[in-house]
Amino acid sequence: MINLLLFPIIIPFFFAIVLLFFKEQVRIQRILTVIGLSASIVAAFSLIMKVKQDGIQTLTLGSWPAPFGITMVSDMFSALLVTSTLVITLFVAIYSFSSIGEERERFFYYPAILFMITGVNGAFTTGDIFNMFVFFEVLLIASYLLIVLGGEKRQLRESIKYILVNVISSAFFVITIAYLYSIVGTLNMADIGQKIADIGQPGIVSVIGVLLLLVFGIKAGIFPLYFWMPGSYAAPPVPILALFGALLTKVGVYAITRTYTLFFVNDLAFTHTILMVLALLTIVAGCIGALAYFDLKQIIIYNILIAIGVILFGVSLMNEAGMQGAVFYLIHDMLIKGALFLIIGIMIHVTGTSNLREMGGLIKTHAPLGWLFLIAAFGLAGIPPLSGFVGKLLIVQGGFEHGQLFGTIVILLSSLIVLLSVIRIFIYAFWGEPVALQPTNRKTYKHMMFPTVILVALSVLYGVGTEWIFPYVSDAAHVLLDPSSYINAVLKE
Amino acid sequence: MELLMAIVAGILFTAAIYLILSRSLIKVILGTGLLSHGAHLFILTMGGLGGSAPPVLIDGVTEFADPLPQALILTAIVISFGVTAFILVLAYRTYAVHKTDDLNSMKGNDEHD
Amino acid sequence: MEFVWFIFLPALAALFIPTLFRRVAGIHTGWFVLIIPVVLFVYYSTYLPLTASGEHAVSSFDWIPSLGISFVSYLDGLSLLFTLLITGIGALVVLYSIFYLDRHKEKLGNFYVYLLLFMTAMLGVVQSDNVISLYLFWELTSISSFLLIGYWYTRDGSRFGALKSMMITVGGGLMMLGGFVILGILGDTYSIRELISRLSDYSGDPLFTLAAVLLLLGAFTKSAQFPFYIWLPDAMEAPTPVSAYLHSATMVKAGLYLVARFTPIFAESSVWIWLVSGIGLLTLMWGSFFAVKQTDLKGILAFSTVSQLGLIMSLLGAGAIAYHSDDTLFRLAMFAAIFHLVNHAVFKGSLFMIAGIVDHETGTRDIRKLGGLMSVMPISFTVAFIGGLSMAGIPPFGGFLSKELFLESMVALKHFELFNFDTWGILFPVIAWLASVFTFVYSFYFVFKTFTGEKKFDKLPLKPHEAPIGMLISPIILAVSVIALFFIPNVVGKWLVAPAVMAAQPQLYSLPSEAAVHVQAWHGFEYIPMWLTAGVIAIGALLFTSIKKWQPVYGLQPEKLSLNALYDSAMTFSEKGMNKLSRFYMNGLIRTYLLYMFAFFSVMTIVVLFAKGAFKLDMSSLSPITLFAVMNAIVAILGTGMVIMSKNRISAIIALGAVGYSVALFFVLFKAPDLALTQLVIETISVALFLLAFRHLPALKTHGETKQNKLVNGIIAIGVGLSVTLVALSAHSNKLVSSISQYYKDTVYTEAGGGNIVNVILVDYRGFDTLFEIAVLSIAGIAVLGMIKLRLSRKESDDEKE
Amino acid sequence: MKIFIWISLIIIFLSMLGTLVRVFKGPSTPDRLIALDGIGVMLISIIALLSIVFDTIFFIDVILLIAIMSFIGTVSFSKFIEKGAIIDRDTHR
Amino acid sequence: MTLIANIIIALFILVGVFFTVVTVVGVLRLPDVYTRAHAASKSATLGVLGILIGVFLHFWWIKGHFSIQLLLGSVFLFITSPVGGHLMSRAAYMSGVKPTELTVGDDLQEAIGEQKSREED
Amino acid sequence: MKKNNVILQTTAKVTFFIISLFSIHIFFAGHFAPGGGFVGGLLTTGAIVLLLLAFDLETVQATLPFNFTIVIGIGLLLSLGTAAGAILFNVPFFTHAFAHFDLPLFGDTELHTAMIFDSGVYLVVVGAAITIIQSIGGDE
Repeated sequence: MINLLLFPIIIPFFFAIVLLFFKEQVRIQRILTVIGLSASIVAAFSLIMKVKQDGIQTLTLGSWPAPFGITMVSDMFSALLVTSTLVITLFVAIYSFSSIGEERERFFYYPAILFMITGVNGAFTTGDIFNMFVFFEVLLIASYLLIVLGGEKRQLRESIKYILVNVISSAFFVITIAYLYSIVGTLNMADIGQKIADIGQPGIVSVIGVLLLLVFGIKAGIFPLYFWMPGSYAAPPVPILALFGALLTKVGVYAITRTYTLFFVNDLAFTHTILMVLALLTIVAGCIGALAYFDLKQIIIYNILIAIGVILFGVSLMNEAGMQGAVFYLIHDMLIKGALFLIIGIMIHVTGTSNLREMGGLIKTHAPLGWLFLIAAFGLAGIPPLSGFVGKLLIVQGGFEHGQLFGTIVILLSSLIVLLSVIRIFIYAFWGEPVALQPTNRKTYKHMMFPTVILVALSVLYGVGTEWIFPYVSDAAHVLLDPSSYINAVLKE
Repeated sequence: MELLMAIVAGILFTAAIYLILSRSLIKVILGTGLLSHGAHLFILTMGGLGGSAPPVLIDGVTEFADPLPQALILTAIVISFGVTAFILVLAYRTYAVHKTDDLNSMKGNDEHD
Repeated sequence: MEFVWFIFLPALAALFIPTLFRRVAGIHTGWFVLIIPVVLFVYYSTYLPLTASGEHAVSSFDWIPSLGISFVSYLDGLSLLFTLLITGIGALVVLYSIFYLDRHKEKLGNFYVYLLLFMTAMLGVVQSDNVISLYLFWELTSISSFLLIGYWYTRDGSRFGALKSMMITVGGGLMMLGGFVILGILGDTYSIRELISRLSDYSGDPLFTLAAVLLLLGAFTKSAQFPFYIWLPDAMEAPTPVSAYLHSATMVKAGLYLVARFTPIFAESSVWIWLVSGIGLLTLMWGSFFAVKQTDLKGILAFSTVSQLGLIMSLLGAGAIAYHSDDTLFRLAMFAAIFHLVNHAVFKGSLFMIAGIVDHETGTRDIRKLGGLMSVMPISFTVAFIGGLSMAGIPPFGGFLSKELFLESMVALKHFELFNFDTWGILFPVIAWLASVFTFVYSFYFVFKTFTGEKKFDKLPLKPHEAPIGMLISPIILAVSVIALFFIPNVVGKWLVAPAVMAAQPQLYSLPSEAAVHVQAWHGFEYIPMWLTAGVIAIGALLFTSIKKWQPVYGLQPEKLSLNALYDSAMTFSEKGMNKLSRFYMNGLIRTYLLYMFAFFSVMTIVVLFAKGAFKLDMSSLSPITLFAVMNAIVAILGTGMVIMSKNRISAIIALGAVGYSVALFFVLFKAPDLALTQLVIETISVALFLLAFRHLPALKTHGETKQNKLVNGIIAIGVGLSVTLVALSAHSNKLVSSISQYYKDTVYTEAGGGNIVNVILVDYRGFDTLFEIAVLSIAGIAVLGMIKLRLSRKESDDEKE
Repeated sequence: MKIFIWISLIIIFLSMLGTLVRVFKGPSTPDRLIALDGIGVMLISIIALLSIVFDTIFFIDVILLIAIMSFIGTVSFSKFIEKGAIIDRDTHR
Repeated sequence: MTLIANIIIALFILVGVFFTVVTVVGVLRLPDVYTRAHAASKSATLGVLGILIGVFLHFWWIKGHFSIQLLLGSVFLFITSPVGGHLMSRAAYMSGVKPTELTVGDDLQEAIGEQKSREED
Repeated sequence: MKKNNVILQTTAKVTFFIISLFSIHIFFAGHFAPGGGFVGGLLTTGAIVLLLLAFDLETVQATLPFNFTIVIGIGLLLSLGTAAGAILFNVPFFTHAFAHFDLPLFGDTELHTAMIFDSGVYLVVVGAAITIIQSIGGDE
């Protein structure tokens, strides 16, 4: 099965296409979605096993030799991300059954999700910079569909911002690829890495590094390119928000990580310092936002920023602990953000508002939800033994090893702000005098709880079971730190 | 030639961004149109403009223009077509719902309670 | 069986509590809970002989061995002492709570779950040898404390106090984690024992001091040292059993434990010694002084706890000096610290319980409303009297002994000549003495204002009477212990204190008996502390009797300058200030956001371009300029200008179309027929789409854009245009590697079976791109369909009309 | 012959620029449209002549294409100017 | 032979260029939309046809390539160009662009008026 | 006012066929000369747009009774299927195969799986573009 690494991309794609034929049959769509995602998950897991066993998997599409055709590369980093993406999507899809509403389901909600996953997984897997652009476009246009689906007033307004920003970033992405092509004459990422190393990364390549950082930074939401994000992400319904928050920004982070560990590794003092400074500023910006709002969605959205800052800080350190931490934290953040968004979705469903000031005393009526939220919140803040801890520990360790004392302490303090922001949700929404609630359907509530609980449980397991996961993370970090292994696997030298 | 083309593409970019920054939704869309033109020209330019024949095999011709950027542009063109169509519809739907095409009146910072 | 699992016993038991609470309604859930600490207390007591002989027991289980993180139960003198305090006082507190909390009114299920979680956490903190798992339990104590303080979650004060305590202690914990990580890096291990044994390898490292400071931040926040103590008074919103347990006897001692535990490592550092002893003393003074200001019974106790913790902290600091001085007096300090720690746990526990009883039976804790309770609550009074006098350091109670040791150590500090102590050392005994005076005052204030004096029963919410016997059992047991400590100090010293001292200073002793100090009440007349104590009693009594006269002094401190106000304003700033700040730049306008982005983009690009000296213009590699291209360029630029200038949308579209066509012509000129074809068709269809959509769009309006805005837009746009052009030129001039395209030219016919290279690239070499590019198109198609057909906002607007 | 073609090309190009003036000046939209149509036609001429200059047949498709496209463009513009809607749902209504 | 061919080709192209120039003069100088439309659609068509035929002949005679597309293009232009002109003029009229002062009569006005009144009946 | 579109409609009918023919030509030319699925599909779209311009949505819908969303699906399946066919032979995804045949009518003809892929592209382009245009045109 040399095509194994393609399956997590192709299967969702196939099912997305098939779903187009069942536009009106919502039930069939749901079933097919679950089948498709489950099949992809199986493929993704076997891919992880395969990578663990045999090292980096590559596939040159169309049997063309490496730099000429498009190469798909699955190292542990991308395999892990692909798998977590699929897992989160599965639960979000199940969550959607009871929360998104049939109208949306009939208008290509599930195909759009599957298309988006195709794009996300493709971006994670591809070994070709232009192909990455294409996958970015796939996931973007699918996300455009999702963000605007339903055409509510606020959605439309925010979609314009979202789309505008992304169109611009795509344009810049394309021209940056063009610049890169002009200099190194190739599109294959391994080949680019090799050639940049050969020519010793002249200044112009560093410029391109910065450009790429900006391009991907728009998607990842780093400072000062994140401004569009809080408003736009808050517009669509919660399941979509969960997917965006958990996955889309991570694609940007992945791209930055990949390029900054494969291409621009010959002038670390310059490129990675910029990355580090921006990462720290992102954390600060995220902290400000996370404290500034009394809106559930906003608080969690700003927490995405903080997480991204933390991850990129880990990446910028370029040492083992930092990288392991970044990889670990990245996957943690995908899981926990997905879970948190689903939880606040339930809270919004129950209370009918996302304004914290209008909530209160939910613990009395919805105790399990409260405890679930608290666990997720502590996980987010990196309280051990939950999932956020080990990643942060490693990043902190890497930071100190790197001698970056100030930045590392900012990272530590950011945890406190994260905790404050989410505990505030807990205190306002779950504690306090209960407010009168609209009667809601208990059954829907239960149906929404089911995937949420599993996702939280997974994140807890991810934290507690670090020892099982760690070898994989370690492998991923290893490849990231040693670009030659990636290059060799692709170019088969 | 590349010098000239880079400047032309740069001007397209400048104009596009100027339009995108304006308040009228329609102008913004026009801007995105120009933006993609500029981007495509950039790709073409960066591939080198010195090709002496189209990259199609024909007897007796051995020097071609670089085909790869062309293929990339083709992909990019189609993608921007899809996106443009989408934005257009989005724009008029927004106009229909918001009753204005003034981006300044679509502030939406209501989260700042 | 590995005894590391016993740490988790309470947490495991907690799993069953909610069920028990719901199913077994007839019996107070506390009775089931009580079993746990009792069993544990008994179990751990069996290790006493082991530690008393200077040995230790270890049991561990690996959590993340790859990172060297494991759960270790390391029982030596120090950890066993704490373990017994936790389980022993825990048992008493649970017993007390059974009578304090009503099983019908209260959510006992939650309460005991939190309490048991806390017990696990605390056991973990004191028994962990691995710093990471220590940190884990440390945060768990913060969390369970948060939940317990917020137990009555509908009260504003509870929520406020819970958040405050959590923020401060977790924040400190995070800093401590930083310290741990540094230690881990320096010593290449997370095990405390190994860190101690490898000390010489890394103690000179510049990061060593930072680690010490970070660690102390953790200890100081947890142990409510100045200026972090502010959370403790607010934590008194917790049910009284919780205050007794967490906020006086155990959790707040975690910081002390930490300092004691890490003394063998950081005693090297002068910063450590100064900070620990200095901050400790400051806290002692501060806490004891402000305790008299309080009017809430638990508030007084909270401040007294703060001051007592400061006392022990300063002793620990002095104890660290033992590493630098052979003076046996400094060895005394560590002993005194541990001994006072035990004393404090016992007497403060009893006092809290009495405060709870008073609250429970009279309905108020406001000392201004209380008085003369002695007549109706004689047993409570007796207990309070014993505890209070022990706290004041008056014989014949345990507190007296340790207080004397404390004064002795502080006097000794005066003579210490390292680290500039010879200059400042004199301050130590002076402050210590002053603080002792105030300690005396607040102890009396607490006991006698409540129980003696004028009876004001009519002002009380409830009619006061003696508490039920069940509630009194625990305080009585503690009160008896207080007395016992005075009479058998050396037994306690031998079994508990000396092993702990040895564990805290392992390099100094090889056997616990060497660490033991013979404690005695009477040293003779040459003994300075004796005279100091006498002075304390004399001045203290004077101050207490004249308390009405000088208490208004406290009013002089403006409320705004207090640390609490600082915290409050920080919290307000974090809500309102951040909101304001965020509002300032997040104005919801896409233009603003884009301006930030573009400005950043162009500045960044240009700066980097020139900073890296990357700008280069290589004229030699340019291809020749052709006339048509120039003309076409003019057309394109004119068209572009027209798009910007046009006043109506049709001409704008025409101009856009013209630009599109000129781009197509460029494609023709630069030998790209496929592109030209595609561009032409797409341009036309796009124009048709624009026209289609215009039916639904308004005419072009400028919306009164100001000149200034336009100017800014223009500048930014030019900046971006300039930067992309400059980069393009430099990139072109840096063609360093030849392109891979030659391969396509070579293989297109033979291997791909085609002639049009571009098309073959599209469907074969890079067919994958194409596959997903048409996917993009498809999604755009269905997206448009969905957007037009699905209109949930229509309902919305209908609602508005209605 | 080459020179002749070049000269023709330049003349046509200049004509195109001249027509472009009309596009700018207007004054009415149909004026611009007509001019644009003219430009399309001239573009065809240019590309036809360029094919001779470049000595390639691969641009000939472009010629037909421009013809088609400019027709479609013209029709849609005129319909838009005439009615404001270029595609009717149902002519019989 | 080639010379003759070239001369014929050049002739066609010359005609084409001539009409193109006429077009541009017309478009620039004529007074109103309708007259300009007239210039644009007719002479431009002629111009392009001339050039297309020239080019067609060039490829046929000189290069030996019989290009159907070029012929098809000519035919297509021949069909559509007048229609386009018609549509544009109509659009101009309907959108209310006034003809020049020199216009003698306006038949369409009456026709539309008649039609309107018929519809109103 | 009744619309007088006879001239346009007649022309449209004629040109529709010219354009369609041309688009098919362009589509098949793709592998050796400029053209291919994209342009072919877009041209066909152009032809249909012309019909839409000349007539109206309903008439065109009656003439070309396809659900264009389904066309998109079929096109995508076709393309994906061609590419995924390689999986069956356990060669890398997207590996094409081609061979030359001597067909009676066409002479030496190259049959290439890329052609099937390209026809998928063609269908998708037509489907998507028409879906978009129909939706916008049909929007009130």
